[in-house]
Amino acid sequence: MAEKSYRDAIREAMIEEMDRDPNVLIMGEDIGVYEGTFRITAGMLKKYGSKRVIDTPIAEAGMAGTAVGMAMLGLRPIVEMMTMNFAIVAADQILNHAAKVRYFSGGQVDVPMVIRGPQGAGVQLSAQHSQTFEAFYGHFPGLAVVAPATPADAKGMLKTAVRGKDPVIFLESAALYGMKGEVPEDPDFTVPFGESRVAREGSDVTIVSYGRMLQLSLVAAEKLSKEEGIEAEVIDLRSIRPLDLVPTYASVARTHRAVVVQEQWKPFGAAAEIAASITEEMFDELDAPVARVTGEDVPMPYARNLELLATPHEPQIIGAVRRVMYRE
Amino acid sequence: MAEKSYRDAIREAMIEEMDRDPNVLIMGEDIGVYEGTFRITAGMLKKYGSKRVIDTPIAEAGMAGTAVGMAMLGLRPIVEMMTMNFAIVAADQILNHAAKVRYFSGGQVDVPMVIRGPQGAGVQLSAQHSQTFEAFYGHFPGLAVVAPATPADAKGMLKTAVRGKDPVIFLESAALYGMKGEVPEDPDFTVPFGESRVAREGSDVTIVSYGRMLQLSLVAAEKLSKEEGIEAEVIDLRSIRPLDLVPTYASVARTHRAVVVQEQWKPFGAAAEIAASITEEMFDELDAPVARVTGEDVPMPYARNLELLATPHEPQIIGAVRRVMYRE
Amino acid sequence: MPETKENSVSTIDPAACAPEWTEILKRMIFIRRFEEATEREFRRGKIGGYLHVYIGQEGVASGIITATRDRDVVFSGYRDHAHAILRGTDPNRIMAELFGKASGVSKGKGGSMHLFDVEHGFYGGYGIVGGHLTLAAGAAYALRYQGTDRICVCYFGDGAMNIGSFHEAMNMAGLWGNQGLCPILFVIENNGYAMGTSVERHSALTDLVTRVRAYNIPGEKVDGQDVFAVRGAADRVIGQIRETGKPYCLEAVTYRFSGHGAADILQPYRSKDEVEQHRHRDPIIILRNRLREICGVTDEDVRKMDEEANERVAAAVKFAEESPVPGGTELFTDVVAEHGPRQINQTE
Amino acid sequence: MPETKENSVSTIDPAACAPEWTEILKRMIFIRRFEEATEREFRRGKIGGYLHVYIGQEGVASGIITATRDRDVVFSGYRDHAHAILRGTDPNRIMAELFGKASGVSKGKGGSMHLFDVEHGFYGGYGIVGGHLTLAAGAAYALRYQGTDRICVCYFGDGAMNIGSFHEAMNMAGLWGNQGLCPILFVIENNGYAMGTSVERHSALTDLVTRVRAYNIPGEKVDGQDVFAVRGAADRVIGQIRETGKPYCLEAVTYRFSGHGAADILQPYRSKDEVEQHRHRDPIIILRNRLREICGVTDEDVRKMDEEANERVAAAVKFAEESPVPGGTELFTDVVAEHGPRQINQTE
Ligand SMILES: Cc1ncc(C[n+]2csc(CCOP(=O)(O)OP(=O)(O)O)c2C)c(N)n1
Ligand SMILES: Cc1ncc(C[n+]2csc(CCOP(=O)(O)OP(=O)(O)O)c2C)c(N)n1
Ligand SMILES: [Mg+2]
Ligand SMILES: [Mg+2]
Repeated sequence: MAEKSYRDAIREAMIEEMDRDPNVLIMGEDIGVYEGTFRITAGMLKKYGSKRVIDTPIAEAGMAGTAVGMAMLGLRPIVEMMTMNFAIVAADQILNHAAKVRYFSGGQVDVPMVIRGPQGAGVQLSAQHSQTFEAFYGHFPGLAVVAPATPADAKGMLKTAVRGKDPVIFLESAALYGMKGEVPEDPDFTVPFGESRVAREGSDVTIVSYGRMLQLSLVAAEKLSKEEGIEAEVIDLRSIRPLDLVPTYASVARTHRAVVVQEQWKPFGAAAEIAASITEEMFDELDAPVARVTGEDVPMPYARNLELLATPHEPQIIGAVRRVMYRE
Repeated sequence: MAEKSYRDAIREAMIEEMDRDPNVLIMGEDIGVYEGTFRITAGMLKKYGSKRVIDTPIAEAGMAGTAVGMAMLGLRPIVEMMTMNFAIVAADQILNHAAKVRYFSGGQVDVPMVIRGPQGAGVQLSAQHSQTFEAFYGHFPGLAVVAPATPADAKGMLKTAVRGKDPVIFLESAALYGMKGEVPEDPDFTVPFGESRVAREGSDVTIVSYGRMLQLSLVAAEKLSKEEGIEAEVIDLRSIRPLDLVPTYASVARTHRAVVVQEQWKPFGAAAEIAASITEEMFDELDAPVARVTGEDVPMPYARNLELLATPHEPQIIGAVRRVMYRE
Repeated sequence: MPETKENSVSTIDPAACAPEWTEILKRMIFIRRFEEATEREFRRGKIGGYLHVYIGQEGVASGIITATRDRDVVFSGYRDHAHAILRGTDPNRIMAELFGKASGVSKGKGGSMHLFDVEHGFYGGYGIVGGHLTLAAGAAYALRYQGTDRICVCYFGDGAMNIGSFHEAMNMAGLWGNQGLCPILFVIENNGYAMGTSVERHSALTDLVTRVRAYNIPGEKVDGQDVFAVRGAADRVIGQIRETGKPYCLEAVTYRFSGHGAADILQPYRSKDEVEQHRHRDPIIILRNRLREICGVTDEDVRKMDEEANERVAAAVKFAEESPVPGGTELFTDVVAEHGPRQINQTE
Repeated sequence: MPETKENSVSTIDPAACAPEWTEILKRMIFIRRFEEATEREFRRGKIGGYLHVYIGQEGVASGIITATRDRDVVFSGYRDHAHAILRGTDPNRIMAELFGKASGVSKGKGGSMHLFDVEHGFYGGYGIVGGHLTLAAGAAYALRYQGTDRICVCYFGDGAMNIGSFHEAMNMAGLWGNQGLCPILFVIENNGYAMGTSVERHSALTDLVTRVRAYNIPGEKVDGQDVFAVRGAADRVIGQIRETGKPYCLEAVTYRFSGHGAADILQPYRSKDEVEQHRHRDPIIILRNRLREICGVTDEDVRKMDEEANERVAAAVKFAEESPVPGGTELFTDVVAEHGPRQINQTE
């Protein structure tokens, strides 16, 4: 084990996989000469050359689409989206091609590709640059969608993504890039998709989240413990598709209360699926309706004070916990 | 009142609005010379000329984006997507521009535009051509998203859309185009957004749906009534965003059971939001978890027998009703 | 760099009476009969969904795909039957696909728009106009990346040239081509119309092949109804692509005799007369006449080819008809690798 | 057709010493000082998000926007401060927007990338590269549709030329232009780089303005550092666009002296030397020197302009600083018309 940042975990996963398998390559805007807007790929052009570290034009559909073609022919491209907001431009190539070509070819091709990049709000990038995309991608069969919350998961899940046979939407959080955590050294350390984990044990209420919101949930849980004696169990979903709610169900069977935390807009957001599934499966165990903590239902404003109001923070999580515990 | 098809209702709404307001124009692929793939726009090029009935190249992003610009300058464009599947290509222009420009301009522009076209499965168009998009668009603030289920609503809601100030995603169903129904003659007949309606009264269970699935739900409700003596109340949501669940809540307060029906994939689908919202609001009234009836979680296959298996039909609705009534 | 010189393309002189020309005529006739049968079976309700046939355009795919090698790869749009046939895909399995049968090339999951036969280098079969162009450019990159001298051929219509993904694919192919890393032949199948919209009405500049100069991609126009011309150009430029790793674009000027799709009955966008005019330039008749004049192919030879084609097509229809539909569990396979995982919390 | 001949554009002879040239110099100096202040305020933490300044490129927007009329409309990307300033937007309100204040042009909701001032014909301010091009083409169509002789000017970078929406916008503009229905001036602000990717590395064909010929749109290159040249070209082509309703494209070759954005510190993609070289062609100095040589503008005149600019900018910073932040309820306004409806089932 070694202490590493989320950024370095991602970077190392790519380097190790490129060293291991010559079919792995990376492509994206300004990942080479510029060294990456978040410096995840710094030095990689020098190390691997321009055939394996491809600086692309500003052409997200082109990036995603060519990656599909490469993957169908046996390569394992990793596409870096400068931010995931720009991948909307590539929606057709991702949702209608990457996700479906295995199916409509009757299983004749693998599509081992990864689309990765940061998402989320928090540094005043305003409406077009501050979105999260779990529900957007999670709806589409044929994709895997993951949102690691820790450096270890970032590394282990990226390796799983690169080694797989299907297109993976790998949702990072710019706000987590600097976060440190223990990461196993084993170059074959991988974290499977579709296995959520208990990030914090507790018996009073279950908080379900992923990605950056998971970290926020953990902070809220500590506060609840210290200030109100409420012990929250916090579940880290890790994958959005496939979605593993079995540990969540087990937890709710003990706590009888659940809160789901997501950053994006409430309507038709990821928390809706999670809440609906929990209710379907654990209805008789629930002592309160599953609560959702979400961002406000508005395009992200630029002004700092408004952005703070638009995004969920610990107090909202704590408020929701109180609500499901009828402590208001 | 006059009996009219869903197709003619849409067509008439466009014609009446074009006659009323010279700023209304329509654009799309093959809507003019070709007269429309579903013949909704037949004859309109001759009537209004090529300045108001614009045959576009195959360029959905271009269509949606130029419509945004037209709308910002005071026109009221109606964009026909040959099918809504192709609008994925325009996702950025719709989700990041049409939906947000009012907000990030601080309210300096109206964006009165409509994107309309058929969606849904049923005639073996396979994976890339058979999707529905309620959850896809419903997630994004700044848009209105509607899915009328009857000719009257198709006409009245399209008029509301054309006369409004915001971008509207108008989801039609090719399978409904031939369906007939009573449509008011008043040229100012409009149906507001955000007002759902009770399509069938009943006291045993509440079925919630919209668009083509609403019609399916009504058929299922009749069967349930005849064959099992179960009286289902059927709610037609009409709008997805804004979403009006007040009549649903009122219904559930009486029936204590709800089934939500949607055509598309279950995970992160529209029914998740509806079920989660019902549960949040009416938890204490519910005698069973809200059930979801959805399509199978696979890209749409071509083969007729598989397509039938992939899409929801009356038996699934009836099965879900039995389940929430513990009659299995 | 791959060794390309030693096993360069076997070209055939368009002026010579090589036996291959007879073979090409045979294939073109077969495609015609096959497509006519699909139209018939569509009317009979045996084929569902959208059906776009290649009737009138046979010279384009035939002139080019016969110039490719077994290990080359081909991408097409939804008007893809001919491309698959020419790559050597079993017609039985194509017809079965159109019938939605388990024995179809794509197991009945794809249908007419999504034929696939990776074993024969046919990589589909796509329904979103222009959507496959980026895929093809990526595939071409992969072929060079892996050090092979295989090339990629990508077909698309005149209408597809106006969508954003065309532009992005072309620029990336041009850039990669500048480094010798994109051995791809882009083939514009310019049949004069995007559905009902004629080229002048959908393209600001109607000289289509000149548009690709914006991406530093060289190109030329070729008469798509004259398979001699197409094949001659293909032999020349495919050799060059294979050698240089640079993209090239052929605009094949052609015409579709049938409607855009099976539902395009009225065809208000063109006159009967216009179609009649173009029928005078039927690529099959042009080839037949030339082989008759120059190479002594007789009417009897052609009649035989026709007969054989009809028999083969009838066999394909029979095969398709008699094949079973896919089993219900097929619904859930091929969504992701290894038949799973499905959503873990999926109820049903 | 609108009456265009009678009130044609007032052109200024680039060779003459019209007082307008002094005015242009003033504005360019003001923009430079304004942008320097924004970089300062960004470092002070007063400005958040992304900040892309126009330093080095002032000649481009200045030469063109001063040739437009009050009722014309302008679209830009995210490097948009200069465009707003030149359209006549109150600098106080621009700076306030960057500070995220209620008095900002976009009420503090847009920030640097989304300046808007519809009253002055400035229609934004967009953050997705190339995303606004289609909007601008549609706006141009609307202007003709309404029978006016207003025109639209649309700015974008060299890097934006590779995204699909560029292509779709251009082809549609070309098609509509063929009918005289798209009075738009497309301005490529070719500063040599898309972020850290130089033109040769992002465009297969580096002669950018020739790329628009693929859409039947005429164009020409102009030295963006020489505002005389820019303005001369603008006067000529804007008149022509207004008259014909046809699009035109200017490639202004320019250079940005600052980093791509405020975070672009290292600039590994270019050498200090290269930047130094280009500083010799500072558009402000070029204009100043010419006005000094030909028109007798003195150093003292320029010093005064500088001083005035500094004062005006300081006032803008003060205004921004002292303005209140938006009220919390502003979060929910402007999502849709008339402050609502919010989701009816929204809790809390
Ligand atoms: C993105 C997209 N928009 C629209 C369609 C509907 N559509 C299918 S084929 C077609 C015309 C294509 O014309 P062209 O590219 O010239 O090919 P052709 O059919 O003539 O072979 C259209 C508009 C589609 N499939 N995809
Ligand atoms: C679709 C999209 N992809 C990527 C980005 C990130 N990005 C912002 S500016 C930029 C470079 C644009 O270069 P250019 O068009 O030349 O304009 P310049 O910044 O030089 O003025 C990039 C890649 C974006 N905003 N939108
Ligand atoms: Mg065509
Ligand atoms: Mg640039």
